Amino acid sequence: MIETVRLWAIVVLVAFGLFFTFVSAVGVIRLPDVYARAHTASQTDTLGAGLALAAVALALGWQSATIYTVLLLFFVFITNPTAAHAIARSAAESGIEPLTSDDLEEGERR
Amino acid sequence: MSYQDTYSESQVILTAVKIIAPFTLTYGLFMTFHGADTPGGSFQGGAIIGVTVLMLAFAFGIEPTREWLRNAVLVGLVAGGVAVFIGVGLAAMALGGNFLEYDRFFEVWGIRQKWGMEAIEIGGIALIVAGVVITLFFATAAGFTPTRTDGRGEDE
Amino acid sequence: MSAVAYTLVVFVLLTAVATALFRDVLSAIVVFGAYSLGMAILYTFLLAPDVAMTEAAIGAGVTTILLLLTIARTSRPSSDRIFERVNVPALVVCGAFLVVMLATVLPATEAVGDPEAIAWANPEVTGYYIENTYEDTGVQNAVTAVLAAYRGFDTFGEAVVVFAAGVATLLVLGREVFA
Amino acid sequence: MTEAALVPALLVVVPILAATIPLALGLKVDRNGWSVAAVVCTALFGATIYLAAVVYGVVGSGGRVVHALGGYPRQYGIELVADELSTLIALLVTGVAAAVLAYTRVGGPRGNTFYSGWLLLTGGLLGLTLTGDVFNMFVFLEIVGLGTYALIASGDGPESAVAALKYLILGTVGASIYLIGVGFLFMSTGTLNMIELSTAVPETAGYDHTLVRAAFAFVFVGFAIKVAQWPLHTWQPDAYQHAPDGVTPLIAALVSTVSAYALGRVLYTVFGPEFLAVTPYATEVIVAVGAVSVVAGSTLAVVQRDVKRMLAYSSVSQFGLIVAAYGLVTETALIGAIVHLVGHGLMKAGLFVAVGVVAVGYGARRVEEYAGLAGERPFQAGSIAVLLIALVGIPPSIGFIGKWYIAVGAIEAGAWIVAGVIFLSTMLTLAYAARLLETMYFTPASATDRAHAPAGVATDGGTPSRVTVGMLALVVGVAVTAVALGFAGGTFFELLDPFVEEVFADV
Amino acid sequence: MIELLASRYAYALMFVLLAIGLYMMIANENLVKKLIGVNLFQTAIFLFFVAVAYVEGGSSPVVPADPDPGAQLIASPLPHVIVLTAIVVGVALTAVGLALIVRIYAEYGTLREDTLREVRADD
Amino acid sequence: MTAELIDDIFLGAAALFVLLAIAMFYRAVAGPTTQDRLLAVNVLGTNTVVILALLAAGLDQPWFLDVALIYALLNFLMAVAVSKFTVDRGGVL
Repeated sequence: MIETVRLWAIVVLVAFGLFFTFVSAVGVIRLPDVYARAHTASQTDTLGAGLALAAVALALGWQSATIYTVLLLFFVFITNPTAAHAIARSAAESGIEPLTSDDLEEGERR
Repeated sequence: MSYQDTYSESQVILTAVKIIAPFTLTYGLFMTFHGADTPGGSFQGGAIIGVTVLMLAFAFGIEPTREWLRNAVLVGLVAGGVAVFIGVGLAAMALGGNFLEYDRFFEVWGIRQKWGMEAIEIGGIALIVAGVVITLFFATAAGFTPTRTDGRGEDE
Repeated sequence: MSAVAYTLVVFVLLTAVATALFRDVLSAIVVFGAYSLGMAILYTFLLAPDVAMTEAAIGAGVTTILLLLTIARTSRPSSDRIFERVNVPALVVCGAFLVVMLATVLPATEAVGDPEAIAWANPEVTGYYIENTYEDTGVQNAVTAVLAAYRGFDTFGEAVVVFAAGVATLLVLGREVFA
Repeated sequence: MTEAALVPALLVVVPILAATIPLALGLKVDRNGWSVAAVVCTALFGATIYLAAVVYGVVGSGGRVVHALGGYPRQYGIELVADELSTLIALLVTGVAAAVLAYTRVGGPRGNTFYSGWLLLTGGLLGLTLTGDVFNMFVFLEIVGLGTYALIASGDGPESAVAALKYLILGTVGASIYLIGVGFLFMSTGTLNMIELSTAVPETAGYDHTLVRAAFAFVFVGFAIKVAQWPLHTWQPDAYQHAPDGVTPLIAALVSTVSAYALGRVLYTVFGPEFLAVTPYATEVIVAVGAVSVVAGSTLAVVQRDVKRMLAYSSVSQFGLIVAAYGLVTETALIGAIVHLVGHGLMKAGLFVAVGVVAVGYGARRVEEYAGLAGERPFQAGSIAVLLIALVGIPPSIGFIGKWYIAVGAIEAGAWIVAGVIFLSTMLTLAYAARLLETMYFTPASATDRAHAPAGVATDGGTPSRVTVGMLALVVGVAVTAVALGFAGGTFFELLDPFVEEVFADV
Repeated sequence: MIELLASRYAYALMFVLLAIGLYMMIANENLVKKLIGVNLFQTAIFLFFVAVAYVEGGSSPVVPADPDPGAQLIASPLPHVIVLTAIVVGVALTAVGLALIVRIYAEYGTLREDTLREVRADD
Repeated sequence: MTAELIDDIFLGAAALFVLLAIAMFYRAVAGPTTQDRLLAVNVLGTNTVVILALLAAGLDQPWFLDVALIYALLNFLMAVAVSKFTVDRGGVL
């Protein structure tokens, strides 16, 4: 019984993780400029990673490996937004203009 | 240095590095000391320790970090590492064995083979690697000043 | 099981081709970072966590940083073209090399992961390491045991190479001190 | 466990340990590097002489000396092997490394890191010479490579950096290709030790196994780059020409020599003469590569104007001769190849030191600038003349013995093409040697415009302005040795005979 | 053919990567990219060794204190050691190469081999 | 039975994550600016952490998490480095 619940929990967590990563992939591919992409990268992807890592923690049970997964989650939560910030800052420094609604009216200029 | 490295990093990156760097250092040390029974070892550990210093250099500026790390420390790390490694090997030879024959330590001093291996891993490779990674970084960052007067390399 | 391996192979191939074709050096370095990621996963999948760790520490840490530092110290060619023009003679040479290798050497290799493969099942060497590591040296990680005990001299050479790299860099850049 | 068995390990380890001393002392004392290097290299030379005495049976019964590192048997561990062949090469390495220091004391780069690099290179060369394990050989190949790139780039001219990078890329590719060969060997046999491989290749894999043949091909191509065989030789002229004058003798005499030795070691100890005999096209390809290199190298040497570059191309052709001799697979040719290896190393060391001395004292670097050298500097001109004549292969000289044995081997094997190539190469060598000799002895100094300012060779700002007695003694000493060894042909044959007998035992 | 590729994917990938690395070294004029090509070439060899060590369904070479360790399916440790050493060697070479490139740029002001050739011809 | 099923789920998920990585790699190739490429590779790094964790669970090799941890710690270095050089050199890089 408890095994079945665990199995389904894992399946659901992995599925959600995949889904959010998929969303972030779509975002990275489809969004129009670097700032918008940085946005999806730092948030959706972190969430997807978190869910998948939770599934791994559940599967491995309460071993020391679970501590690793929690640590992983913690570090991903810190480093991912930092990296996104660094990239956005670098983009701003090198003079990349954010895409505004005016630009959109001129047409697709990705 | 050909450019003034006085610019300090943005608050976000500074904070993130402040949080991450202790963990990186600890993890590098953990890996160095724990290589015998789990994957990972002194080389990886030493590289991570070295990279921690690079991380700090990015956050706090390359020039301040260089001043903070004195030359003697790095020379000591690298030369000391090589000396420890060879010293362990030669000690085995002095005890009548071959180079790096840890069995000798066990037979003569009762030290388990494992500790001989740990000595060269931790005292030797980890020190060398950490020292050299830092050296490579600072040496490349400092660049090269041509001695010729017609050198065209005044970048900046 | 092997689905992971095949997708990884595709990923690594794509990153490698992209690295080769980018004209812009910075982009090539960034994509090479992705290549290193793919390689590390592949090493992990092939049961070599030690190697993958080294690749991770080196690929994400040392090599990339040094490459970036180098182009920060030098220049970045400004160019309109993103991709290199394909060099046909070189492509022909490399393609011929590839075809010859795939046609001759590849069929002679053993299947990946074959438990009967000589290199793996050789009782003289590999089997000996697996059998006797713990007994001889008292460590559980066979890689560490082989690295530090059985083939300690290789590791000595490795340490010397690292040391030599430090000395060589100082000599090349005309410095006498380490920092 | 005899004392002699400790010597191989000490030979490799001590220079590397000593390489840390200049750096560590550099914190307190300036300019200590030369003294450390001189003491260590001399001690190494002494230790190698002792080892040679043991191996060749002057002390005790003779025979190979084996150091099992870590005390593990050779299947699982790594061995250092000093046999009749590797001891000879080790003697050359330590001797030249110690002798060339006589030049660098005043003439060469003087930084502490430079001597660290020097000692690392010496240690790497000794390791490459003594190791009995194919993968360990790769590691030492790369240590040697790193040391060489560093020493080449220690020159202060910008060209030296370009030359070093060119060598770095090609050398790394060469070593990597060698590593692929090692990988194939490992895959088909499961072992890495050379002696184990020599039995495992025919028994576990078989000589006709595709992987073994591929391994052979990769190993050969890898070494062909390292030994600078045409058309993969392009790094060598640049590297020799642009390295500092104190470094060129060392790398010209040792780096490619030891790589060529390693090629011979892998060809004859790992694969064995039988493999070469039964594999189709193996010997043909080796001989062809060697022969083409002989012709191409000599021809290119004739058209060069810069003396260092001319001698570098001459190296390409001489190594071609050695590789061709490997491909003949006869006992005499193998002995000839080894003798020529040692002799060429010696002669090139002397020639490059002499070129450095001339550059310091006479300010000449190009062939036409050597005009009138014989009148003004009789000792230098005389030594260069003797060494050039030895290089051409006129008896009595070590150059003659090597070529003689190779030629005899070629005739034994019925390879008339090789015999013809040897003759042709002698003629071409004579052509470029004669050009230099003629300029030195018969062209008056005033005939050409010569820049009288001595060329700068030191990296640390100090331009050496004088030719010391040590430099001259070194040049003259090498010239005398090259001639004296010309009378020792029979001795070489006897010394190397046990090794060659063993190699050809199965055939 | 497909079957061959499927069962020997790692070796096939190695050959392709070798070819790509070779191509980068021959065709690219930029020195940094040449060096990246050298790196790629080397990683291909590492992959080869790791694949040689791999055994399907085995575990990583951490041998537990077991009475009969030989009975387990464990990836061979020897190639891993070789690769570890070779990776370190590769990094060392890359670092020295980059230092050389920094110096070449400082002296000549270019990183492209064709321009470099012209500049050197002028000197 | 369930253990094997779970392993298969994890391995399958890992393969799907690699597929997503391939999709994201499109941005690394196409991205008009360097920052786009950097961003794509950064996302790939996060993805790698996840794939390694999934492989650890799927192949029952908890050691693999160590590799993932290294990436989690060091992944942002490249982004920080590029950002640093951009700012230091006034947007040259």
